[in-house]
Amino acid sequence: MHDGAPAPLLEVRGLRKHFGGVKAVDGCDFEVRAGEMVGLIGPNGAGKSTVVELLSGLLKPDAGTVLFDGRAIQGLPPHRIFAAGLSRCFQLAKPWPRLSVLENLLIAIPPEGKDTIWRALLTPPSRVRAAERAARDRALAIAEQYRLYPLRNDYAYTLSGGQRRLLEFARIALTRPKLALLDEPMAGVNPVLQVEIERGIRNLVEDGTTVLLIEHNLGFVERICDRVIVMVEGRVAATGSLAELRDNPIVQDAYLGVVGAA
Amino acid sequence: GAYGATSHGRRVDFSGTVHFTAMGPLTGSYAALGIPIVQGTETAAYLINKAGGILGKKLVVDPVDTKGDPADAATALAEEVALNHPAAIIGPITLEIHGVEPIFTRDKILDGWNGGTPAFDHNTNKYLWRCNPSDSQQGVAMAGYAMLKGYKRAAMLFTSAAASQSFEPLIRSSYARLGGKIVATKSIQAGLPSYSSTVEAIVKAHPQVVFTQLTPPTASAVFKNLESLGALNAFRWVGTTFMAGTTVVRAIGPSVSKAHMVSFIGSTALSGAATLFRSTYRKVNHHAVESGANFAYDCTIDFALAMAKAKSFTSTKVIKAIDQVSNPPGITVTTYAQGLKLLKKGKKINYTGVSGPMNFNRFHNVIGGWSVVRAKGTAKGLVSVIQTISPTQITKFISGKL
Amino acid sequence: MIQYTVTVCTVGAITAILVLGVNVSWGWVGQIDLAYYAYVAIGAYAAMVLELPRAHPSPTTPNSYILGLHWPFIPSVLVATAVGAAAALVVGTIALRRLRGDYIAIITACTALMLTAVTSVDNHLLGGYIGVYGLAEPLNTALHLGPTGYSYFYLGLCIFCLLLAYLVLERIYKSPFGRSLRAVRENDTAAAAFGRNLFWLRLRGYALGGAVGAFGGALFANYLLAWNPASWSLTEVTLLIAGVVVGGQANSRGVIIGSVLIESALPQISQLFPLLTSNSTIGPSIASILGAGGIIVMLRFRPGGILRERRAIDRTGGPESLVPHVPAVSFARPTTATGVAVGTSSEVERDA
Amino acid sequence: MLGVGFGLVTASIVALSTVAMSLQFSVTRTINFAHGELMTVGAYAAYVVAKSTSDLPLQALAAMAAGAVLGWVLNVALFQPFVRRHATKLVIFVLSVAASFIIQNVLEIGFGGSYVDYQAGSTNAYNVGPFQWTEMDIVTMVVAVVVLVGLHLTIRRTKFGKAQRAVADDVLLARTTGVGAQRIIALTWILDGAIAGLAGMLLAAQVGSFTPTLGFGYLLVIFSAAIVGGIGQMYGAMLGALVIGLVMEVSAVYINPSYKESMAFLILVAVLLFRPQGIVTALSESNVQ
Amino acid sequence: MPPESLRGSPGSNGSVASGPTLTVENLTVGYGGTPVVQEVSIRAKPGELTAIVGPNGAGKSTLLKGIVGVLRTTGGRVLLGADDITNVVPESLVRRGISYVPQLSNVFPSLSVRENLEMGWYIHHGDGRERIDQLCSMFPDLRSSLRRPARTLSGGQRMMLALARGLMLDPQVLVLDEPTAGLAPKVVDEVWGHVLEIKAAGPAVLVVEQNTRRSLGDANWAYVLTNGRNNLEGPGPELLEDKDLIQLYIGGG
Ligand SMILES: Nc1ncnc2c1ncn2[C@@H]1O[C@H](COP(=O)(O)OP(=O)(O)OP(=O)(O)O)[C@@H](O)[C@H]1O
Ligand SMILES: Nc1ncnc2c1ncn2[C@@H]1O[C@H](COP(=O)(O)OP(=O)(O)OP(=O)(O)O)[C@@H](O)[C@H]1O
Ligand SMILES: [Mg+2]
Ligand SMILES: [Mg+2]
Repeated sequence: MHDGAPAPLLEVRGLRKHFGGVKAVDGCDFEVRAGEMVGLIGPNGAGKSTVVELLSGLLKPDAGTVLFDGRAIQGLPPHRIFAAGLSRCFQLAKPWPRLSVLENLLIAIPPEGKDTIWRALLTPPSRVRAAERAARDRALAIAEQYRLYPLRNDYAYTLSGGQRRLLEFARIALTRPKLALLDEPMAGVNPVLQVEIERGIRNLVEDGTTVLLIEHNLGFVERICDRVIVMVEGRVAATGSLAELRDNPIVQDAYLGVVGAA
Repeated sequence: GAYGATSHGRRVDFSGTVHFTAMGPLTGSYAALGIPIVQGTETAAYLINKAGGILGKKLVVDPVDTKGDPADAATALAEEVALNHPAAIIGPITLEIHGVEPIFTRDKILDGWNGGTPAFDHNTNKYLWRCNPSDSQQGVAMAGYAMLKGYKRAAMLFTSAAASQSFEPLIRSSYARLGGKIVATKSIQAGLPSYSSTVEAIVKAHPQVVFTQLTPPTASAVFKNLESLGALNAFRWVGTTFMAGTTVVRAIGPSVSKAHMVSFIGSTALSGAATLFRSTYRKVNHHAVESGANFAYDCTIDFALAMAKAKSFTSTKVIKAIDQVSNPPGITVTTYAQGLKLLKKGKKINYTGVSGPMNFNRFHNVIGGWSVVRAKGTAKGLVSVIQTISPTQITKFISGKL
Repeated sequence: MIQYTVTVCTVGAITAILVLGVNVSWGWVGQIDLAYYAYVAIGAYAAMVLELPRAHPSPTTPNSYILGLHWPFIPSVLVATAVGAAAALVVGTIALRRLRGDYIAIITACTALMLTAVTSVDNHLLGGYIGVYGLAEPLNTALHLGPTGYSYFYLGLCIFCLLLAYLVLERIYKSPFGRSLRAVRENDTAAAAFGRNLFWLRLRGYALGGAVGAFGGALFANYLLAWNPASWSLTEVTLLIAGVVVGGQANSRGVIIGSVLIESALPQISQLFPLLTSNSTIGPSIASILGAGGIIVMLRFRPGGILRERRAIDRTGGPESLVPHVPAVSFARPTTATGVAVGTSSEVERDA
Repeated sequence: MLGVGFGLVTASIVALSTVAMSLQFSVTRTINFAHGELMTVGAYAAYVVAKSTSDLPLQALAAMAAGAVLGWVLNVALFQPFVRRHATKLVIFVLSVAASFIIQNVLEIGFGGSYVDYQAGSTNAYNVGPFQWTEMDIVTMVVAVVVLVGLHLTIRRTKFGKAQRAVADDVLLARTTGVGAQRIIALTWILDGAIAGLAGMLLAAQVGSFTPTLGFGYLLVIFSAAIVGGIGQMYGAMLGALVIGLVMEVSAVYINPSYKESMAFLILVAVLLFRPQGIVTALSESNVQ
Repeated sequence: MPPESLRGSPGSNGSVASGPTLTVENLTVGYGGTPVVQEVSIRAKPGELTAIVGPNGAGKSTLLKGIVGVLRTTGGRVLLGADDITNVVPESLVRRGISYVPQLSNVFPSLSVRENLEMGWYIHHGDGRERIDQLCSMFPDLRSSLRRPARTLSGGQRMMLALARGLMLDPQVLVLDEPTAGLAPKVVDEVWGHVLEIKAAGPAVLVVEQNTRRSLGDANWAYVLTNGRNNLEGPGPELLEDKDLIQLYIGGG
């Protein structure tokens, strides 16, 4: 695929995180190249979400290195990692509950420049208004795309389970990161809107974002992902295309089960 | 005010009202200091009204709660002034004086202050009159008394920054001037269940006497600690006026207090005045006299007499009359009614109240003698006088002589 | 009566400034900050020791204050504001780095208490429990106003300062900085994942609150011309917080209304029961009970405060092209209602 | 050493009150700034009963009953109606402070703002090892230990305890599993009130005389102890109380005793800086996270 | 490998005991403003799987909350058999045999996994040890985590725990809100298998699912909810034939 073998965008080596006796992530190695759409699958409790927490800096790894865009980012605080261009969505949605859906989206749009008190006071009002209008237009367009437009002025805590997931994904879509870690963006989303999210993911990639997708819905993984990484018990058990992996006995036994294999 | 407006069975016709403000902390942690101010003032007002009021007007007392806070005091006083136009203010205590002083000065209202801080020993504000002796006089008296008794080593123990900051430097300097030595000084936080380490430290310093002012729970805890150390007899205690209060005496235990402590109160009144005060106080407030109420009482009567003398409520005029009704020479009077009668006859009077002679110096500080009291040892916690210290003695103490 | 109105308005304006400051740490950052009044006190003390001459002319207690610089009013107030911010930075650095919610409440309360202990125990520092006093009316050396004229002038000054504080804070609230603060308040993990530096944001918000508090404190001390440790306690900060809560957290206009209600209207309740409250023994207690009860009642009827926090609201019906083409799948609520009833809904997201 | 002895007595009282507060906090997740008043009310109840009988258990019972009633009333009349409307933490804070004011002032109306005397138990002193305690001191410590152990067993060993923790986590979910959440919460408040009332009586007996601000003055010490130990941790609260009680008593030897309480707070700050979750949580959960 | 019968009480094994039917008539529920669910009627018969499908935000979860007493209803009735259980508080509904697994916040985060399961047994005496053992063989992931607080579980494990807690009792009506969201394919199959098994044993099972194809395929009766109202109903497999429905809610796969 990549003949010149450019340096991968994300390179994870020997990543480890134990919680007491639980080896959630136990020596995990994989890499993601720029522009790729990679699936990360594996049984429940395999350590997928923990990997996301580690990569995004919300958890500190016990060991291992993470090279992102050529820089070691393991152990950096989350805001530094975000600033480096890596953003993630949460498996259990975390909206800002007592802010409106619109505000939830606006916060996801990174402010241009630093959000300091002085800047707030010294920027001329016309510039402030223009910037605000631009951000708002973007947020509303996204809201429309994920059917959140009618709810834009509602508090985020009033959203239904599926709507929360949509908001979660919409926020990522707004940040336009270099690498997006998507943790089950479609669980609980209506099939029709899953298609919408699928389109959203494709758009992201077209805009230059690399995607690492965690998903149990294999139909999607198959359609979207160039490549799939299978995690079992904290380690990478196999990588390749989903079609190849379906026949892999480890994958079948740990993940797909009888029906899935059939 | 439901003060019976009768005197010798006939109704008194008032031609209107005149207001006095009684202010101090009435709620919160300092309430115990402020409530007696109001009650003392109301007791005086009752007697004043019974004698026909001031210049024919009925005296109304407005209680104002400062919450012990100069900021609250300032706004509360501003409201009171706007609504009731008081002719005089009784109170507040030291805590709030700097918040209210600008207001009564600006509005030219007489203030009969109830604070002890030596900061006003050389007061020049003509509206401010301190009706209780300054802590500095008391400190001198306590130091002198101890030296008279031959105690050459002393310790000091105070609760609260307020007491220690005003008494500590005074006692220290007077005591040193008289040749004594302070061997330990402790200031403790009020209301904790035990002060054993502090008490132990004092015992170890081997003083002969300890000067003190403690809140009741603290006093109780300190004496318990002392008892369990077996050191009750190691030294004697000399307390401030506060320590003569019934609650403190009861907290220490009347018999323990009797055996180990003396305290200082403003020189005693002629007994008639005190009896009238006590019975009227009980009638108006439905409980026994609380410590500090006497100063507000005397102050109110003194101001009322001065107004009668000046035939005016205008403060600038009343100020000039205060000396004339309170300082010698003159016929000693102990009640408002008495004073009023003599004033009407054109006599020069000298009001002597429940807290002793109300003689103001040129800084508007009352100078009086002191009584040394000791608990009677009865359950009520009352005290009796065992010795007096005269103003002349105080002057001697100040110059370093016994 | 006019003089009284002027007093009430002046104190009201200063209180409103203070409440705006509390609103920053409580309303915007969502922190239960009980040290707030310490910043007010720090501002007050700082302004006083800058403005007062070094030695106070009292022969028995030659009070001298640590600085006693005899500065003019304006620079003193500005420096006092900065000192307040700096103090908040120090406390914040300790309290905000690793702690959350209720712990911060306790830590800050303890900090305030320790400061009270220090200022009242040590009388060489700031005059002990008697505090600092004896300030001449600021700016009046130049203005030469009479007592009444001066009180009008100071009222005007306070109202001007209130307006200034209001405008500045509104500006900040609406800026990305303000929005980031609210994101941190609502869910800090998510805010961190979206690039917010939690500690630094909280700290700056906290220092901003401290600065406003100190600013108000400096004005207050210059109004009272005196300040001592008795004037700042949990009671004071609670009343300010009550103003915030009653008015509506994080809504500047709301909290100003709230503070006016708490500081001026509430005490009037007791005027409604003259028989009860005129009694000198129980009157003040009854007045306090009525006051506290009044706060509870107000909250009972408007638990969310008088004015709600303003959400960014989009009122454009949306361009025609944006109207959903498949109505059946859209999320529009059954009939109308895009505004939500807060506080009545049954489930509020808890943080996992 | 004597200081340590007294520290232990102080610590027992603080521990009782802290555990009560901590229990209520962990179940209802609301900080109750009127907690001090539960103690005060207990103290006054004991004081009233002491007027007619010197029977100590009766006084204790009265104190507990008064505290329990007040706890229940606070829950029913104040906290529940607001919690049901999803009042924020800030609202709850204001409410509980308002409640505290009201109770203090009601007591002031009933008993006056100045000190009342309360003498309970005998002051005969005994030497126990290096310590010296009065009979009442010993009673205080024994009562504290008995109550705390009893409480611990109730919470760890009974369904009530588990239900309490479930309610603390998620009221709605607890209800759908069959927990009568209202009842659990009400019982918790009653328990909180009873223990705090008892602590108030013991405190009153130690200080000998008190005013309506008795408990309020202790509030921060109690919160500090709770936090030093780790909020919601029974043993943590005990340990925290011990640390705070001893620090207050022993530090007074070395520094200006006016800073006694400040010392306790400094300890608190230090603990929080190094173990933000308090001592005990940090120990027991270190293997998890 | 498949666990023994999930119905613990002996005797009920095998025989299709017909418990009460859950009937919802014209139910109106909401959160205080305009009701989210308006005049919805459904019926869940014993021994049958009743599915509710519909787009996100249609009001499915709200409807379930109204049924189990978590939200107060403002109109209509809920009947269990012949008893009116409208607005009966949830803690009594459990005792009447309604077991509910919510979609969000469905575990007690700070309780251990074992304690979470014990909470499912709360209305009975004892700690339901045998039952916990049975359920752990159904969800082996849980057995290894019994002593951990539930907040440390992975997303899927959380869902398993919630389900297991709901299955601790022998309910007459089992109400599940998206029981398979976030589960691995293998587990989805297993869980779905259990659900079918349970329903076969007698109780009425009411399930909300976004995995529309599967739930409709197995549902004896299914309801389509849109915008808070009944839109369509019928036997599940039949609905799957409906071209418009597929287009709107299931997507052309
Ligand atoms: N804080 C924690 N403490 C202890 N164990 C934990 C903690 N967080 C996660 N684990 C455990 O680590 C393992 C990996 O969890 P993780 O959430 O990464 O799984 P996952 O692959 O995302 O699974 P799922 O598909 O169910 O979301 C699980 O067994 C989980 O129980
Ligand atoms: N607490 C609440 N307050 C106000 N409105 C709410 C609340 N919870 C949900 N809603 C609104 O009610 C509607 C229905 O929500 P509900 O959770 O019932 O949807 P659902 O059909 O279960 O959707 P999903 O498939 O996404 O779970 C949604 O529009 C949602 O925004
Ligand atoms: Mg996961
Ligand atoms: Mg739902």
